[in-house]
Amino acid sequence: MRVRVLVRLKPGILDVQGAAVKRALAGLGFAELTDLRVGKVIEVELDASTPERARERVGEMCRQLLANPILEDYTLEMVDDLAPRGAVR
Amino acid sequence: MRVRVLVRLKPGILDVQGAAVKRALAGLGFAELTDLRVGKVIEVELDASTPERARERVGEMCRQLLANPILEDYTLEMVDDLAPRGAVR
Amino acid sequence: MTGAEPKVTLDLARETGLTADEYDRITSRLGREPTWTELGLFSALWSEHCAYKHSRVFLGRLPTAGARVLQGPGENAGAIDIGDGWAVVFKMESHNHPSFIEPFQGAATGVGGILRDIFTMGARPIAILDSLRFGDPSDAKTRHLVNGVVSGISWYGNCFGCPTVGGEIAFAPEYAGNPLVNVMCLGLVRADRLFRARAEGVGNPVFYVGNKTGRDGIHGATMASATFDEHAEERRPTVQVGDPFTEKLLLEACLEAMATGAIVGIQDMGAAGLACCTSEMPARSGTGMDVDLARVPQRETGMTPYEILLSESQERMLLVAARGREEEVRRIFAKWELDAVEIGRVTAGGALTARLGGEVVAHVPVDFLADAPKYEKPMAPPADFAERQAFDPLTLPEPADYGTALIELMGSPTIASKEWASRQYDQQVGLNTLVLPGSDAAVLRVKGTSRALAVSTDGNGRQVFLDPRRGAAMAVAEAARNVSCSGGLPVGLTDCMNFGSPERPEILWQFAEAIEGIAEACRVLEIPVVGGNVSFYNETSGQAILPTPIIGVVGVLDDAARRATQWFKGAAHRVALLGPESVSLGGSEYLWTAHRRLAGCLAPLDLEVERRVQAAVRAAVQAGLATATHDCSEGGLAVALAEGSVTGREPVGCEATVAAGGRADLALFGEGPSRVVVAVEPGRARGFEALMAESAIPWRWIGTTGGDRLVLRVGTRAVVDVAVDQVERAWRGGFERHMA
Amino acid sequence: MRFGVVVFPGTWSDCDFHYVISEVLHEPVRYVWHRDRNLADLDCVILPGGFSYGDYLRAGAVAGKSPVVEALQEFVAKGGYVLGSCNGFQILCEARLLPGALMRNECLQYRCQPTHLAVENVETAFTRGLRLGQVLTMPISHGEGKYHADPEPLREMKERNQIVFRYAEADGRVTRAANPNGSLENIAGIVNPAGNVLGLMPHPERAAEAAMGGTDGLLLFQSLLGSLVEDGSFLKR
Ligand SMILES: Nc1ncnc2c1ncn2[C@@H]1O[C@H](COP(=O)(O)OP(=O)(O)O)[C@@H](O)[C@H]1O
Ligand SMILES: [Mg+2]
Repeated sequence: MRVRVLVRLKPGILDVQGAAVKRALAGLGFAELTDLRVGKVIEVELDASTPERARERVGEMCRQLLANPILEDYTLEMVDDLAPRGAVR
Repeated sequence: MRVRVLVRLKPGILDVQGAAVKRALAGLGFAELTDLRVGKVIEVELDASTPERARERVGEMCRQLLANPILEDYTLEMVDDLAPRGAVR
Repeated sequence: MTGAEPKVTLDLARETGLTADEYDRITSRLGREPTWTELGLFSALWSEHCAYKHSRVFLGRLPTAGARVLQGPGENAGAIDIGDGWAVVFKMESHNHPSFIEPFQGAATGVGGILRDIFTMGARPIAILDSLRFGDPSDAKTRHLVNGVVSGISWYGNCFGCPTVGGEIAFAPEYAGNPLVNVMCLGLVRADRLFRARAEGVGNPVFYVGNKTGRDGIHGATMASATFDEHAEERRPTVQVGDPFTEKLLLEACLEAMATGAIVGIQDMGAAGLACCTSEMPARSGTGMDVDLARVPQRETGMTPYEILLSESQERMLLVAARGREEEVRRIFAKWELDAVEIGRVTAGGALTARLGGEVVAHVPVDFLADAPKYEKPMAPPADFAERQAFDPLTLPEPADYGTALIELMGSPTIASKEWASRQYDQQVGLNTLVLPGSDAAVLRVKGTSRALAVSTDGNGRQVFLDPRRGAAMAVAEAARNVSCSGGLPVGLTDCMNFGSPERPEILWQFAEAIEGIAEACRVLEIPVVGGNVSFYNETSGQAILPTPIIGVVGVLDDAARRATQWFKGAAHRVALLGPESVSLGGSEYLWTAHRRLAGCLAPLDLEVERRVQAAVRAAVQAGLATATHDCSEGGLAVALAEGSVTGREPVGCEATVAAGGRADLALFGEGPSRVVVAVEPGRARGFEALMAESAIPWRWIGTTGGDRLVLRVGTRAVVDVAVDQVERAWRGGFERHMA
Repeated sequence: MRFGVVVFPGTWSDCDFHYVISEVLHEPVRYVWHRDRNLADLDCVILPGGFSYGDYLRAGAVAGKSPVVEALQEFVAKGGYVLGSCNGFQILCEARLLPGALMRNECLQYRCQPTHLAVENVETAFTRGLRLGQVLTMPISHGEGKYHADPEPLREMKERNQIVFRYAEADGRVTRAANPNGSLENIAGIVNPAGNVLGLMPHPERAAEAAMGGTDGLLLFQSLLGSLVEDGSFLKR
């Protein structure tokens, strides 16, 4: 079972990475850019009897370790296949 | 227009951070974990006339800056709303 | 005034941390109820953290004058003249509460704050030292804190580009619920180019520079003025995030702007942010300030005046420029890609007027804001004070094997090598670090001169707990001794006073006694206090930390080449012990490590002897007579000798007679002030003897370096005889073992 | 020989290189602002250490796109010398002036410590004064110094003798224990095929005075200064 966790800074917390990347892209001429935020994606593969169970366990991992509740929110997404689909190499 | 970029280490490149997180989770008793990889999610908001155009420009951002092709793959996903849906706080 | 804001009442004032008396004082001076925004100003500026309400009456006892003092307490940092037209600017700050809530960002922003204190004075930061206290490292929660704090300091300091050259990490269970993160920073500036946090010149423009303002850290100052309890979690959203890259740009832009002469005064927006700057700067200058909060660069939408004034977003400064030179200032900040926005003017009349567009949201006299009430609360020694002191450690059994006891002590987390931390810090950027972390003090050269600076931080909470006055004086003596051992003349001191709640009589007593001890030591050792910080309310659910004053001493070496380090350099050097005989196991590291006891009396401290011993060590180093100098601190003489043997690149054995007789544990591991181990090349022994005779201090030869064993005798009995390799392994791996 | 030291927002070894070149080597040197494209007056451009643009995306990524680095392409093509140390090495890789990439240290921590470097190529302008197998001591100070190249480029690099320094023991043995950051095959420094662009993670400027703990870093500069003398006569100095 594969679960994708997106960990992002909570709204209102200064995203130093995002701000710097945004500035850099603007400098490269991407004037149409209005906002950019950087977060983490954690792709988890685990044995679980049902998708619900998988989601539950990964949620537990987030609470215990993957996300820092003081700074970050997280969302879970179930994915069939974590191999980068249409990945550009 | 909102585009989500997932940047991940290419297959075959050792994901040291992912391995460390995996070890830590195993230590916390998550024995069902079989694999874990850590990447970046970059959420871009831009002015563009069409979704195709947005995708094209963000692709250009990836090639120019957001991903290093020696180490990383990237995938683009169009999203209606980048505000964390069902975020856990 | 803004209609949507809450109506201010006494109950609301109480919720923001003000007392009924304080609220009375505000309404009677203003002649009306304060607005919601004004209430915010008072609650922040009259918080313990900003206003030193409980400590001010005591801090006045510290000696702050001296021929070299260019700036004493009261500014962003103190400054000392070091000769050749240079001044060293330094200060220490705590970031204990934020680091407990979010160790990485809490420690990182602690580094950011102290760096800004230094460069607002016009000085370029050259070194950071971090003094850390944690609970027992065998506890996973503590390891998480250590990891987070060290990597936060590493990230911020390294990215900014200031080397971390020293500090300490010590462990005691009393810090488990409230770790200490104290950071000291030093900078260099031409002595005639010091800047101050002043708002002079009515009509001069007021600029906001640096990062945009968000809602982060609102009420940080109030948080630092409250103890932790089960509700600590709820206060979490106030955590700030550091941005060392912007800070680096801010440094370069500020120094560049200062060099043009267009800057009149400048202050860092630290605790209580804009509120603090817009009231303290004019209060120091007898002026006022009129600012439009709508012009403040904001990261979030819909911020209220209250939030804009109290935000503790990082990497921001307020500066007053000379009228007519606004363009120059804007141009320099733009070059460094930073916001510099004129938000108001310096005014006459002594009031802070804050507007939001056209509307006045606060109008209060700055002298009133800056002059919080002072308290003289009741104090009393703790009930078990005499009982703890009455304990005689010699009623405990001796160790079965002294070699094993020494090895255990060398591997105990407090004494073991802290390389695990220091190698995560850049130690050399700036090309000044002559002595890297690992010796008694760090030594930094001053380029373009023959001089160097030596700096050390010290503080032993166990000793202060057992005897606050003597323990605090010992901390001063030790920090100064570390500097003297390196060859530096101590010239200035900063402190960070970490205590529990001052509203408890026994804590306030500890604090008052500690201040007396520091004052007395500074007077005799002739070291002025030029800055410091008080951190109260370091307790969780009623359990206070050990009272922990951390002392940072800066010294000057006139000749940078005449310096010393603590490790033995080769075989057949003679080893001398300088200083008194008297030591005690009371409060010692050994008593804790071997017996888990914190009790007993401290050894006596004779400050006059301390002064002479330090002068003698400096004279020996300056005359080139010493190949190694090391003070005896935690672990006593045995640990000092073992450290001499194993802390250098190559271990060097040693054989010494530590006492004529008596209990070996006392002789080996007893701790006492004013004691220094010195190694001398055999050919220099006569010269050294002559110098010691002149110095009129107690001293004796105790042994010789060489071989691959550490042999320590009491009388003729070799109580310790161990391979130095084994000692080295214990010391190198002792701390890392916990962190792996 | 005229040196230029590039300053990006966030660079911090700029002053140190400037100091060593002017105060220790007594050679002419100026700072080059990151927006500056004019390098015509320079013989050697230094890309120093630091955290350009905070290194918030990837170390060196943003600086790799800066005007001065774009101008370097032509400068290098014309035979100008470039030395990138630490963040400078990362920038050179990001700009494709050197092959490969630098990743987060395998220990996932920053490392500031002395290292020993075994010299594997003495044909470059920067190493002409050295002996093959000579061991230099220089400190590192970085969080992202683990060198990576794919097998094919790595094979080419070896074929062209592009590996200049490897982390080693004090006696020159290249061992796993001597590798401070998990770098591929202990690689610490590489050169471009033409031999005029050197990138290395260690800090030669921190090993340029005895008081700072060693002078091995100076050897790179002395080799370079000698390179200007066609017959290599500096070697006999
Ligand atoms: N947190 C730290 N950061 C940097 N250096 C440290 C740290 N902790 C200890 N050190 C260094 O390790 C050495 C020994 O520390 P310590 O035992 O506290 O010294 P002392 O007994 O002289 O006070 C000192 O050089 C000190 O600067
Ligand atoms: Mg010491």
